[in-house]
Amino acid sequence: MKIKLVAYGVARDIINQKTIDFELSGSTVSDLRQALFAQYPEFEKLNSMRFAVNDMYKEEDELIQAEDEVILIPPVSGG
Amino acid sequence: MKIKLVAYGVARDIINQKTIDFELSGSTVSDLRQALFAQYPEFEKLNSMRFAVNDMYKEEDELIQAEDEVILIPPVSGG
Amino acid sequence: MIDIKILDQTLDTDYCRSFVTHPSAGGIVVFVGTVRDQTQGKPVQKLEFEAFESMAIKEMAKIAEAIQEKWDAIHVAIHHRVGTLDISDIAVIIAVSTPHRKAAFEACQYAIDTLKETVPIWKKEFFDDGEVWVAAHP
Amino acid sequence: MIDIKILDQTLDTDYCRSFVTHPSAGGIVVFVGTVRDQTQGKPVQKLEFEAFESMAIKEMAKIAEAIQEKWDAIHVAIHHRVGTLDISDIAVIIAVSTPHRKAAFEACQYAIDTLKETVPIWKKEFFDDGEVWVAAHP
Repeated sequence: MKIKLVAYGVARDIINQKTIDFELSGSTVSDLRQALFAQYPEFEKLNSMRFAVNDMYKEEDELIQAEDEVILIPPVSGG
Repeated sequence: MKIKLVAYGVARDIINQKTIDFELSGSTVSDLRQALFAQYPEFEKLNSMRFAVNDMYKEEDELIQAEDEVILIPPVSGG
Repeated sequence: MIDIKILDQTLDTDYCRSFVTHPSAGGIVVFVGTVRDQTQGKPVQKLEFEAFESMAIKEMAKIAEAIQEKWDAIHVAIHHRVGTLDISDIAVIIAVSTPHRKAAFEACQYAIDTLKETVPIWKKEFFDDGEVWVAAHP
Repeated sequence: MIDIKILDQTLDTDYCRSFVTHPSAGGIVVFVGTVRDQTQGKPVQKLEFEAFESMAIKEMAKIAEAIQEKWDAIHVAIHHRVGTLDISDIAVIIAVSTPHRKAAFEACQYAIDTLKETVPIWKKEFFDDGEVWVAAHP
């Protein structure tokens, strides 16, 4: 399925744009992580990468829907 | 010897004035405490009573000089 | 009450202190995070903060609610700055009022520790010779 | 730097925050003590603070110096109000800046705990039916 990815911080630098359409063959956050890291190996070097949908963090085994906008959340550093 | 006592807070209420001249027969803070408490038994009811000379707390065994102005410091409650 | 803001202008310590003031409060603790002039000895020129705002607001509100739940906090204000900041500018303010002061210290410290772990805000440090997303890489 | 004041007018949180701000500070913690509206359920009308000023200033300075020594505090401001205060008025402000934020929380908490034990300032609470020197009697 095709999903939309929105990237912040260093994640935006890695994919070189703020939003991309991404072709995902699996259906979980874990599937997305593997596909994304395969396409952009730079993600492997980060301290962490989390994913959020509808303003909430998603765990590895949670499902992603075709209409979801998935936010790429690299290590946060507020405060 | 004659010393000057200066009282704050509830201590001032107990001796009913801000400063008094006090006749002290002994020479230590401990002697002063005993004489003062004997004359004003209300001091016994306080949570604590400390004494200061030259802006410093004095321990029980420290000496008091004839020219000293001794500050009566009842339980503090700042903050 | 809870006051959560992400602002692109100077943060106001006294506003936050005033917001959390309450007749039943025994203590107010305010944490103010400012921009440091160096990172591990390397001089910092300026910072940029970027937020995923809708989620950042919700994550900050979660922290405030957790504080009210766990420490009986009366009022909580959390303000975070975004955009370009100079050295000594205020990046974040967290103000907490509680019936007893010990709880205010604990709650405020919990809030800043948690904010730094969960709130989607990113800091980029600018050096003489380049720029770095803080905490991104080992 | 250390800024110690006993004032008979409104205390200024932002002044204290500004005083302790420093380019090397990783965290600023400000404690603000305000007048509560009740003591063990009994409504308080107002407060009066009285200080033995010369010694109170010195004891507050000792606290600030101890903080600089033990927690590497950069700047410390301790302001205490005297005179008549209404509910929610600020009685005390303690602001501390340190290189790392954890130390600022610990140092600020130490400062208010110690101030309440050692600084010769006395608080009288006024109730509907009388007045009491706080903490004087068991």
